[in-house]
Amino acid sequence: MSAPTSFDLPVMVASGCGGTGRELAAYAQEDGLAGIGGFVTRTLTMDPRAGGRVRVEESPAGLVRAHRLQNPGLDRFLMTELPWLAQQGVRTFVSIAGATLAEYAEITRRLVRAPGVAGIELNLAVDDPRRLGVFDATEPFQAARVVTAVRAELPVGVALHVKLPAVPSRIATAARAVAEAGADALVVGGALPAALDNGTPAELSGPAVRPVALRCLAEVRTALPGVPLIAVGGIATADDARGFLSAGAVAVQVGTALLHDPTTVFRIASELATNPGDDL
Amino acid sequence: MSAPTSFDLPVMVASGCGGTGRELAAYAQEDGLAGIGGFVTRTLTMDPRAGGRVRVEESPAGLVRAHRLQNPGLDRFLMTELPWLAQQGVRTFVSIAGATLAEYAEITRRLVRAPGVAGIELNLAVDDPRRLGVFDATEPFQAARVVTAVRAELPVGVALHVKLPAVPSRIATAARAVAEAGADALVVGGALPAALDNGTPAELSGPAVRPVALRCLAEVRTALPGVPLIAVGGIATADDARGFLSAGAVAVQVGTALLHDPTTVFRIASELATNPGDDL
Amino acid sequence: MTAVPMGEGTGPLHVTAEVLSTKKVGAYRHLVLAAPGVAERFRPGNFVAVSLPDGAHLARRSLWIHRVRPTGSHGATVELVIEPAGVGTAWLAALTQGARVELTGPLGRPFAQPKEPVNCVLVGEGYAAAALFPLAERLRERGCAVTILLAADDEAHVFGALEARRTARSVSVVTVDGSLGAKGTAGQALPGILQRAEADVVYAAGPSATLHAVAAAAEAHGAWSQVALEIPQPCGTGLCHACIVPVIGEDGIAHKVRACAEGPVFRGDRVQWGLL
Amino acid sequence: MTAVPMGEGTGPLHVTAEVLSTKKVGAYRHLVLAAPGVAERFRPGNFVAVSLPDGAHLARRSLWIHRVRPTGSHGATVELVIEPAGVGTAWLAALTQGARVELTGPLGRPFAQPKEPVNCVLVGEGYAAAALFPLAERLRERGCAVTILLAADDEAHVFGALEARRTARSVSVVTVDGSLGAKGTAGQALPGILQRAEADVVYAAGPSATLHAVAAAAEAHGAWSQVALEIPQPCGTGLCHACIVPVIGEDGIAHKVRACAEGPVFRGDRVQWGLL
Ligand SMILES: Cc1cc2nc3c(=O)[nH]c(=O)nc-3n(C[C@H](O)[C@H](O)[C@H](O)COP(=O)(O)OP(=O)(O)OC[C@H]3O[C@@H](n4cnc5c(N)ncnc54)[C@H](O)[C@@H]3O)c2cc1C
Ligand SMILES: Cc1cc2nc3c(=O)[nH]c(=O)nc-3n(C[C@H](O)[C@H](O)[C@H](O)COP(=O)(O)OP(=O)(O)OC[C@H]3O[C@@H](n4cnc5c(N)ncnc54)[C@H](O)[C@@H]3O)c2cc1C
Ligand SMILES: Cc1cc2nc3c(=O)[nH]c(=O)nc-3n(C[C@H](O)[C@H](O)[C@H](O)COP(=O)(O)O)c2cc1C
Ligand SMILES: Cc1cc2nc3c(=O)[nH]c(=O)nc-3n(C[C@H](O)[C@H](O)[C@H](O)COP(=O)(O)O)c2cc1C
Ligand code: FES
Ligand code: FES
Repeated sequence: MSAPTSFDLPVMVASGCGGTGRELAAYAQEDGLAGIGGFVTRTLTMDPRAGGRVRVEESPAGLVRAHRLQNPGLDRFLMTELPWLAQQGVRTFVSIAGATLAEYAEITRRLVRAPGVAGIELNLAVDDPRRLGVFDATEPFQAARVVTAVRAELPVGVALHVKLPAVPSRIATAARAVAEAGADALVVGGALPAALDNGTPAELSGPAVRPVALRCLAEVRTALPGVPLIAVGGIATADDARGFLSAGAVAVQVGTALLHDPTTVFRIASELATNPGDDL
Repeated sequence: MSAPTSFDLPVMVASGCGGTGRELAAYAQEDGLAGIGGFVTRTLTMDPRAGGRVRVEESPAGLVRAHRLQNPGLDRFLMTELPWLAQQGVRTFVSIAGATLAEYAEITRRLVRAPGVAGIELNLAVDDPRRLGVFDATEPFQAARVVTAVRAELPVGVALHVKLPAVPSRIATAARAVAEAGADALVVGGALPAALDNGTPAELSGPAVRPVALRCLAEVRTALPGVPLIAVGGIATADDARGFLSAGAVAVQVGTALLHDPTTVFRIASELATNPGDDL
Repeated sequence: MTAVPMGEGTGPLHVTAEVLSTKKVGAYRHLVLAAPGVAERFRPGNFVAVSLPDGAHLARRSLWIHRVRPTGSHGATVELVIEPAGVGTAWLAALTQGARVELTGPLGRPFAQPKEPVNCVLVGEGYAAAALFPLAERLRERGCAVTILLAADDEAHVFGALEARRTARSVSVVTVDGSLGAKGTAGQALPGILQRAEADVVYAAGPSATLHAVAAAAEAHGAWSQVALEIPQPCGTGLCHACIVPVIGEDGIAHKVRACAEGPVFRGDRVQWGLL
Repeated sequence: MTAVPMGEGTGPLHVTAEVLSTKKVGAYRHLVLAAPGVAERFRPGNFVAVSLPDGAHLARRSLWIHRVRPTGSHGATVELVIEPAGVGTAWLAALTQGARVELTGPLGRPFAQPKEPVNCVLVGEGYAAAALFPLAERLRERGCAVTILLAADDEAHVFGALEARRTARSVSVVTVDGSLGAKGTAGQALPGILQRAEADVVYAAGPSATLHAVAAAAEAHGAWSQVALEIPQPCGTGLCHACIVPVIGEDGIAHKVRACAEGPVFRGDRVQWGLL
């Protein structure tokens, strides 16, 4: 396992919560988006997924989102989004999901040929992958196979982060499998499988889920003390971030909080830079 | 499968959220606690569990609770709590957890000898059962074994409800196993494994978890359209209750909302009686 | 038409605004806010996204900027028109002087304005009419002939009838119940008005059904239309991709774009109304 | 001592109270509330549990009832003394006249009062002193000699010094910084006061450490003590079992009881202070 990512800037934008980057940059401080630890794109698939609009409802202290992996597809991303991010010097992590192991490898090959990719975030946390036509990595050995397939295509210097489903009772086992298969860091926490008011499958995110994310972190931290962990789920203040960092995360991602206030990620980053907290 | 419970009063008190019953009765309407669909006790074990205090922290729109199954044990419950509930005519469902199948059977035998038990709610949703010294029913076939063991001890007229872990990706399989083993109704939704700020394992409840409970209900409803389902998780208003009932639950349980306002369960019950909603 | 791109120094800001005054206007609440920098960057058709402060509601509430005005003491102010409809708008409507409001703005692509002095018809339904007044002023400054059609369910929901008469050459009002102006809807009244005004361009703000009718009437008349769409916008800032509008691009190809970022103002003939 | 059981018609109520007035008192905010029925059922040592209305904070906020008073127009009123310390107390402290507050009360077992006219010392630290004033009045009515000791970090946090002088035969004040009264803590001052007062019973309200010191001093002196404990109370109503206090029961056996339901007033010699 190599660990090409440095986490000296420990605050990142969570997958799918920063638009194409351009919109968020309007709220950045001097260094722009390049001034924070990283920008994770929304999850990309080989082909575009229109799949209706992302439907978002409010729930108490959370947002519930039915999405069907809506994204412009790899080509359009490489053409219209990545170049701007690269030009701005953003540490871009491209989140991906594939239908097969071969597709995962193919997406990776094409991504690492483009300049400006700091790393790949494998989204193995897709809720109900079969329904969405994505390779089912729910079982740890299948998750490990995806990691192996992608790892084989990665040149030195491009990091491999793996986002795991936020199921506390199972996350440690999944974490071990993907770490052994060669992940550089694990993204733990994240949205929870939920439903819109009308019953449509959806994902719950925001401060409501924070205690679950903290538990996910604790489970993996205990099982695998040596593996770098990136925490995500409900982080909205510098204190929240400090809580996850002192619980053993090397970095945190900020998602839903940005929808409520687009300056959050920049404020947290600069507050942490000024005052990292007791334990850090 | 027999179905001795009638759900014409579709609102119950969730396990552990109504004190011993006496405290809650102060806020009831004319009929007292007997006027609602049921009162589920906190989970009882054969022996008392002192295990430190229940520690409760606030999280956004939720409460996080580290509990270690604190309870007075079966004897003390039978002596000091059940008689009052029986005398008041409360439809009491006793929530239980056991260390072994034999203990489950023994607890059941002793409970059904006492007057006033309308049903048993098997708590198979204990977070991290091994740590708490409880029979590990995480695997569906183990859950089914508990149901079989308890079912064998139950006379006609005492209902068997089974509370399942709120893991949307696995709940349908667990539900099928316990339904086939003889559960009369399933309790779906409930608290989520989480952590206190300091990392201690705990459970998240309250409105924050409602969209997850709704998903759990949808998953089981789709897989097992014929099985009576009791929904729990984040219900705080009559509209919330109507949402779960129109999504296919036969009844709902109200928990954390009672801590915020002890009249909630009675208000929801009377609002539903007056105006059950479009689909009912 | 000139598209107005968002350049450096003209992008949106996230600020804590202060309520300077608040008054009832028919069924609505009219708020004047000190929102440093937001007014200065405003163009007609922009909106603000407000954050609720309770910790329980995370989605933003989008509101048209009704007017900006330079004032002595507070820099320029921003004015909003609120129809209390749910928790967020009720909260806004109940704010008193001195209250603080977190908001982001100005957001969205503004109305494209004609280079030549042409005949313009502006159609506003309910509170959304508020978005058209700053546009009407700019158009008048450019020498355009401005006709305004205000529509609503009833008199209390007609916004800005008096103000319209000060700005526009001609003003019509329609209400569904006939309590003010002619009885009817914007869609029913529009074809006649377009003809009388010899309209070259139609601008509209209101519910989607009305905008669809406006776009159709404009097309039938042979005028350009620019419609300001209200699609639920959880973030309002382009981050969440939840406010998708299906459009036909300049290239003739169907795209899905974000109402808050690529809109909320669209050419009426580009929106795929049937797929909305 | 008479224990005061909660019988029919004397149990707690859940009501929407209205703020009648609010004023600053030193470091605290003093609220007068119209809370129908709550005042009528009050006994000294009771508290109320307040619900925050924002939807994000679910745990109750417990507050001692400082005083109840019959008034003309609103029935009896309930008075609270708030130290702004976090989100809930800051919200309460900022409420203005006419605001509504959901609360449950009166809650908890009150102070047990002596049947005979005995010598009583009342020790109150910070805002918690507020809980002792109605008790002082009842004791005086029963012919008890009442001595009051008020303690705090500094002058601004001493509550009720003036009022104490109206009620008690003798009043002492101690502050940690010496800004009012003698310099020191309640624990330091108490032994001397107990002797001078020839105390038979000691009542106390304040932080646990102070209550522990009070209980120890009372025991050393040979007096009964009754302490009003503040344990975090998520519900305040006995429902959640999260406010556990380890005590030795009348039977000599260790029990875990709920502060809000079996307390918050306990006999000082029954509390297992080391396990708190
Ligand atoms: C670009 C734009 C401009 C707007 N300008 C104005 C204005 O100037 N004055 C005004 O009164 N209203 C305006 N609205 C509508 C206003 O944003 C919604 O009525 C408001 O968000 C509803 O929030 P609520 O909390 O009051 O209602 P709730 O029903 O409690 O809101 C629940 C959720 O649904 C969303 N939502 C509900 N209705 C709408 C709606 N019609 N449009 C968008 N989101 C909705 C809310 O944002 C929130 O997420 C505008 C909407 C858009 C998109
Ligand atoms: C029986 C009793 C009577 C009280 N009487 C008064 C009074 O008359 N005046 C007064 O100002 N305060 C009183 N308190 C303390 C008051 O309840 C807490 O300061 C308050 O709950 C803190 O809430 P917050 O939102 O301001 O602080 P936060 O720190 O934001 O509260 C966070 C959480 O911790 C709990 N909490 C924090 N501090 C305490 C504490 N010291 N005791 C109990 N729970 C706490 C809160 O209930 C909440 O769940 C009393 C406490 C108890 C138990
Ligand atoms: C609007 C939105 C879009 C998201 N899109 C993605 C996505 O494409 N891929 C992914 O892995 N996670 C996605 N997520 C999940 C977030 O990356 C994050 O894991 C989750 O929301 C929990 O963090 P938060 O509570 O800070 O939002 C999305 C979340 C939101 C709110
Ligand atoms: C204070 C408290 C105690 C609880 N105790 C138990 C328990 O003993 N057994 C159990 O099965 N669930 C217990 N629960 C979980 C509730 O029964 C319920 O399933 C969960 O809280 C979700 O519902 P809610 O959001 O309405 O609270 C407890 C919850 C709370 C808040
Ligand atoms: S509302 Fe979030 S992208 Fe438009
Ligand atoms: S605070 Fe809930 S039982 Fe005491």
